[in-house]
Amino acid sequence: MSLPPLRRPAPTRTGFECDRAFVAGQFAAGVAVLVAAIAVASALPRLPWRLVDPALILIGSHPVINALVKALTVTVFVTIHVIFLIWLERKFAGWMQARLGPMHVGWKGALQTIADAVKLLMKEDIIPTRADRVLFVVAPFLTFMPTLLTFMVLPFSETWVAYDFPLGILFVLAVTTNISLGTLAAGWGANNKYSLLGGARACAQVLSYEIPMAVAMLAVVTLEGTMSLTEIVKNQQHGWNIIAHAPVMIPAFLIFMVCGLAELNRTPFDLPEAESELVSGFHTEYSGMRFAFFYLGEFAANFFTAGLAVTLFFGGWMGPWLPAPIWFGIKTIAVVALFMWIKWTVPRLRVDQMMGFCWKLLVPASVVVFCATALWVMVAQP
Amino acid sequence: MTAMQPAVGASTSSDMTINLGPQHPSTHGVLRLMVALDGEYVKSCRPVIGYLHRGLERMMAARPYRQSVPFTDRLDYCASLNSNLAISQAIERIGGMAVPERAQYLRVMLCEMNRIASHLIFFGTYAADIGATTAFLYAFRERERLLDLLEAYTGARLTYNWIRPGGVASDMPEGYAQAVCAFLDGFLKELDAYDTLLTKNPIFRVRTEGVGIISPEKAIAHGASGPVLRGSGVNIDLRRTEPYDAYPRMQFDVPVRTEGDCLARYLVRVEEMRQSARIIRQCLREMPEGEHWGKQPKVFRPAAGEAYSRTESPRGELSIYLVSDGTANPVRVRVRGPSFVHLSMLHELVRGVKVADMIAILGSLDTVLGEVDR
Amino acid sequence: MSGITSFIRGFISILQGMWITLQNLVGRRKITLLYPYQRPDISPRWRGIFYLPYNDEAGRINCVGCTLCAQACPTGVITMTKMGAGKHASVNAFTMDLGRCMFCNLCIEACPFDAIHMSTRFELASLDRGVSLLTIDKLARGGADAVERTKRTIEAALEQEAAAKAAAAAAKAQAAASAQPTEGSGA
Amino acid sequence: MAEPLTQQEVDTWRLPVPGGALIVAPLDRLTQWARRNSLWSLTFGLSCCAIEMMATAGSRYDLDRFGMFFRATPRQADVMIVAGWVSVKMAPFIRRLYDQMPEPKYVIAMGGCASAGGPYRDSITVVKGVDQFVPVDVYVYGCPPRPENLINGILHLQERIRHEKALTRRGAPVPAREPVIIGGEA
Repeated sequence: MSLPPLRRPAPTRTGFECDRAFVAGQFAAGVAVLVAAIAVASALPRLPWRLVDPALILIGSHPVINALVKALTVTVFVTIHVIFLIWLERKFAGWMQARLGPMHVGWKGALQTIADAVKLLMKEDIIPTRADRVLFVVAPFLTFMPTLLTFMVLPFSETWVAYDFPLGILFVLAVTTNISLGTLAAGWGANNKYSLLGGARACAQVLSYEIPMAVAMLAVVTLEGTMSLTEIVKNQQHGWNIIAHAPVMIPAFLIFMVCGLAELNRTPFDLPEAESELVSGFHTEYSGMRFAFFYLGEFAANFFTAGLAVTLFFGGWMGPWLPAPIWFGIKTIAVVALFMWIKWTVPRLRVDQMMGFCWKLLVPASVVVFCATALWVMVAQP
Repeated sequence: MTAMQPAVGASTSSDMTINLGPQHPSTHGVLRLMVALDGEYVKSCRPVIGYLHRGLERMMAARPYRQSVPFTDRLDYCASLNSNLAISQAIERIGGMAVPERAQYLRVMLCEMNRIASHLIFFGTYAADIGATTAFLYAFRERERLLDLLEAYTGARLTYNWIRPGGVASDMPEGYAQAVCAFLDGFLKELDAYDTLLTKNPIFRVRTEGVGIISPEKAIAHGASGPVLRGSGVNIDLRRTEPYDAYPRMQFDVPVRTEGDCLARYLVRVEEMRQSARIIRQCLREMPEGEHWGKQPKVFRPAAGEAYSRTESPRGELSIYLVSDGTANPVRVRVRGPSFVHLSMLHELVRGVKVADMIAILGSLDTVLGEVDR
Repeated sequence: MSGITSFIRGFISILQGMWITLQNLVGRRKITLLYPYQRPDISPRWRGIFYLPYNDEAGRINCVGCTLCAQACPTGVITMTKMGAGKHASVNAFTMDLGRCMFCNLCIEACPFDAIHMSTRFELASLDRGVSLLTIDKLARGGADAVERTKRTIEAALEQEAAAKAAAAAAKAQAAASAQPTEGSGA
Repeated sequence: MAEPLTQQEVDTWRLPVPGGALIVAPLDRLTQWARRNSLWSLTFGLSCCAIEMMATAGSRYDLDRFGMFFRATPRQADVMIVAGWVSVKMAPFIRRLYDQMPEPKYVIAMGGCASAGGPYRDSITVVKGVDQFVPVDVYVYGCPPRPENLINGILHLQERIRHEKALTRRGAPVPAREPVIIGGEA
C-alpha cells in the first residue's frame, strides 16, 4: 500500500472587497461619540458633588453595598471558571478518547465555550405550549441559585471567603438539597414524558445520596470539632485530613466522592439525563439561554463539590510557596479532573441498582465510618 | 409486526405511553417503540417498523441480476460485503457459475474483515447504550484502521460492491497481506484492552448479566440465528454446519455461551472478532494463486428455476431467494434478514423489565434497520 | 464474604479501566486528522466522482457513445447522445446525475474503451442542489476545451472520411464511367 | 474575526446613528462567529450515511474540533444532518423535528438519498430529497460521503453563516460561488 504523502494546501478562505472609506468614517464617528462621552464623564467631578458626598460615604460603609460587591464577585468568578471548566472537560474527554477536542476556535479551542455561550444567548427561546410556564421558566434558576449560594461559604483562603459562616457545613447541606427542587420543577413543568422521568430520577437520586454524603461530612466535623469551613482548613495545618487521619478519612473521602458524583449527575449516576434512555432527561425541552443555565449550574456545582472535598480532606488553601487561592484552585481542578476521569471511563448504572447501591452499601458504610471516626477521635487524640 | 400485546395486569392511571423513536439516540436507526410504562417498568412494547422501507426487493427484481449487487450494500450497511456474498451466491446457483479458488479465499477474507468492522460498530454502540462513551470512540478508532485497509482494496469505506457473481471484482493490491497482518496484531492487543475497559467493568456486568434471557427453545422457535442463537447455547453456525466458499478449509472455533442473556450475546460477538482474525490469517497464509474472477456469460439469462443461498452474516442467517423465468431480470427476490427475526422477539423480552434494560436488550440484538425494512 | 471479594474485584477492574483511559489521555498518539488543514491518505482505488479522460494523442475523449455504461448502471445515472458514426464516433452530450450515483464501479467495468475513470476526488459538498447534474464540460478532463477539441477532431475525421468516401465514390464513378463505354460497346 | 468587511455587511449597517457600524458591526460579527463555531447537531441517523456520520464524530475525524457535538434533543440542536434515505412514512417526523428546533437552524442533506433521492429515486416510498419539505442549506453528495466530505459540507455551512445577517436570520442572500464539485481535476 504505497499511498501519497500528506499535502498541506494553501489557505482557501479569502475576504471580499469592501467600502473601506465608509467603514473608516463610521468608526471615526463612533470614536467621536466615545470621546464626547469621556468628556462628559470627566466633566462630572466638576459638578457640585459636595452636596451628595456625605450620602455616598454613608452608603459605602453600608452592609448592603458590601454584600452586593461580594455577590457580584462570586457571580463573575463562577461564570468565568465555568467557561474554563467546560473547555477543560471537552479537551480532557477528547484526549482520553484519542482525539483532540475543540481545536479551531481560538488557540486550541480556548474560545469554544464563549462561542457556545454567545450562540445560546442568541437562540430562539421556546416554551412549549402546554408546559407549566411558571415552573418551566423558574426551574433553570432554581438549579443555578443554590449552587451560587454555596460559593458564599467556600474558603479560597483565610480571607477570601464571602461569608465565614460558623455553621458552614450545615448551610451547604441545606442549600444543595434545593437543586433537586429545580430539576423536579424542570421535569414536571416541561410537560414531556422523558423530562418527567428524568426529573423523578434526579429527585430520588439527589435526596438519597444526600444522606451518606452528610454522614461522611459529619465524620470530618467530628474529627475537627467545628462546622466552619475556614476552621476546618485551619485545623489541618499540621497535615491534611486524608493523610493525618488516613484510616478513617480515606473511606470517608471515597464515600464523599461517590456521593458527589451522584449529586452532580455524572456518569455512573447520570440517570437523570441518560442520553441513550431519556434523550436528555429533565432538560429535554429547554433551549437557548435556559439550557445554558442548567449547564452553568452543573459545572458550578462540579467546582463547588471538588472545592468542598479539598476543604474537608486536602487541606484547603494550605500549601508552600504559592499564594493560598492558587493552591486552592490547583487542588480543586485536580479533583475536578478526577471527576472527569471517572465520568469518561465507566458505564451507567440502572435506576434500581443506583438506589440499592446507596441504601444498601453507602448508608451503612458511611455510618460505620462515622462511628470509626468517633472511636479514632477518642483513641488517637489526647 | 404483531398487534399490541395486552398489558401485564390492569391498566391504571399511572400508566404512561411513550414513543421511543423514530428519532432516539439508541434505536439504531429509525425504529419506533411504543412503550407503555408503569413508572420505570415496561408493561408492553410495540415496535413500529417501516420507516426505512424503500421496496428494495422489488427494485432488485426490476433490474438485471448483476445490477442488484450494489443494492445489497445498502441492505445491511454495517456488513455490506456479507450481503454482497449472499446475493452473489444466489445468482451463482441460479446461473450455474463456478467461483475460482482464489476468489473463494478472497471472499472469506473480505467477509471476515467486514464481520470485524460490524462487530466493532456493535461494540461501540452497545457501550454507548450502556453509557460508556469512551469505549464507543475506541471501537471506532480500530474500525477506522480496518476501513483504511478495506478502502485500499475495494475503494470504498462502507458500501463496497466488491463481491460479485462469479468472484471478486479485483485482486488484492501489493503488500496487502502484510498490512492486514500488521493490523490484526495491533487489533487483538486493543481488543484485550477493551475487555479490561468494558467487559470486566462491574457496572457493565450488572447492567447486562441476567438481562433479557432468551432460552434455547425460544430462540429456535423464533428462528433466531447468529450470535443471538449462539448466545443461547445453540451451536449453529452456517460457516460450520453448511460451509460455503473457503470455509470448509478453515480452522476456527464457534463461540457458544449458554446463559442467553445480553452479556452472553456480547461475549459471543467479542469472541467472534478474535475468530475472524484467525480466519483472515489462515486465508492470507493459504491463499492459492489464480484467477479472482470466473468465466461468465456475456448476457446472463439463467434458465427458469429458483435458488436459495444461506450465509452467515454478522447478525445471523442472511438468505436470499431468487426466482427466474428465463429472462434477464429475476421474477422475485426475497431477503431473509436476521434483524427482522430478532426484532420480533423484542416485545416478549422487554415485558416487565426497566427502561434501561429495554435499551440494553435492544442493543444486544444488534438490529440494523436497513435490513428490517428492506 | 464473596460479596466483599467481588466488590473489591470490581473496584480493581474499574481502576484498571481508568488506567487504560489514562494511557490514552497522556501516553498515546492522537489519531485525529486535521482535515481541512491536512489531506487524508486516500487510497488510489478510491471511488470518487468519475471523469472522461482526454486522449492527447488522438485529440479526443475516448468515449464513443456506445451506451454500454448507461446500460450497466443500476440507477440510470448516465445519459448521452451520440455524435458521429462508425469509427469516428463520440458524444456531444454526456450527463451524469450525481444525486443518483451509488459509486458502484459497474459503469467503469462495462466500458470497453477505457473512457470513464473514477477519480479520487471526494469533496462533493455544495450549497446548490443543481450541481448534481454534471454535463460533459464538467466531466471531461480539460473541461469545455477538451470537448470542443474532440468535436473538432471528430468533425475533421468525419469530413476526411466523407471526403475520402466522396473521392472513392468519384473514383468509382470515374472507373464506372471509363468502364461504361467498353460495357456499352460490349452491349 | 479579522477579515475585511463585505460590501453587503456595510450596507446592512448604514444606520442613521453616528457610530452605527461601531456598535452593530462587532455584534453582528460576534454572533456570526459564535453561530458558525458552535453548531450542535441533532443525533439523527437514518441509514448507511449515519454510520459515516458516527465515524465523522469518531476519533479520526473528530467533529468536536469545530465545536460540533451531538445533542439528542432537537431543542438544543442548531443543525440537523439528515443522513440517509427518507421514506414517505418518515418525512413528517423529520419535518416535526425541524419545527422543534429553535431558530436559527440549519439542515445538511448528507448523501445522495437525502439530497436528491439517490439510488432510490425510482422507488415509490422514498422522498426525492429532503428539500421537498425542509429548507436545506448544504447538500453533501456521495454514497455515502466520506467523513472528510461531510466536514467539507460543514465548512460550507460555516461559510454560509458567515454571509448571513446574523442578527436576523437568513437576511442576506448567499453570494454566488464557484460550484465546488465541478471540474476535471482530481
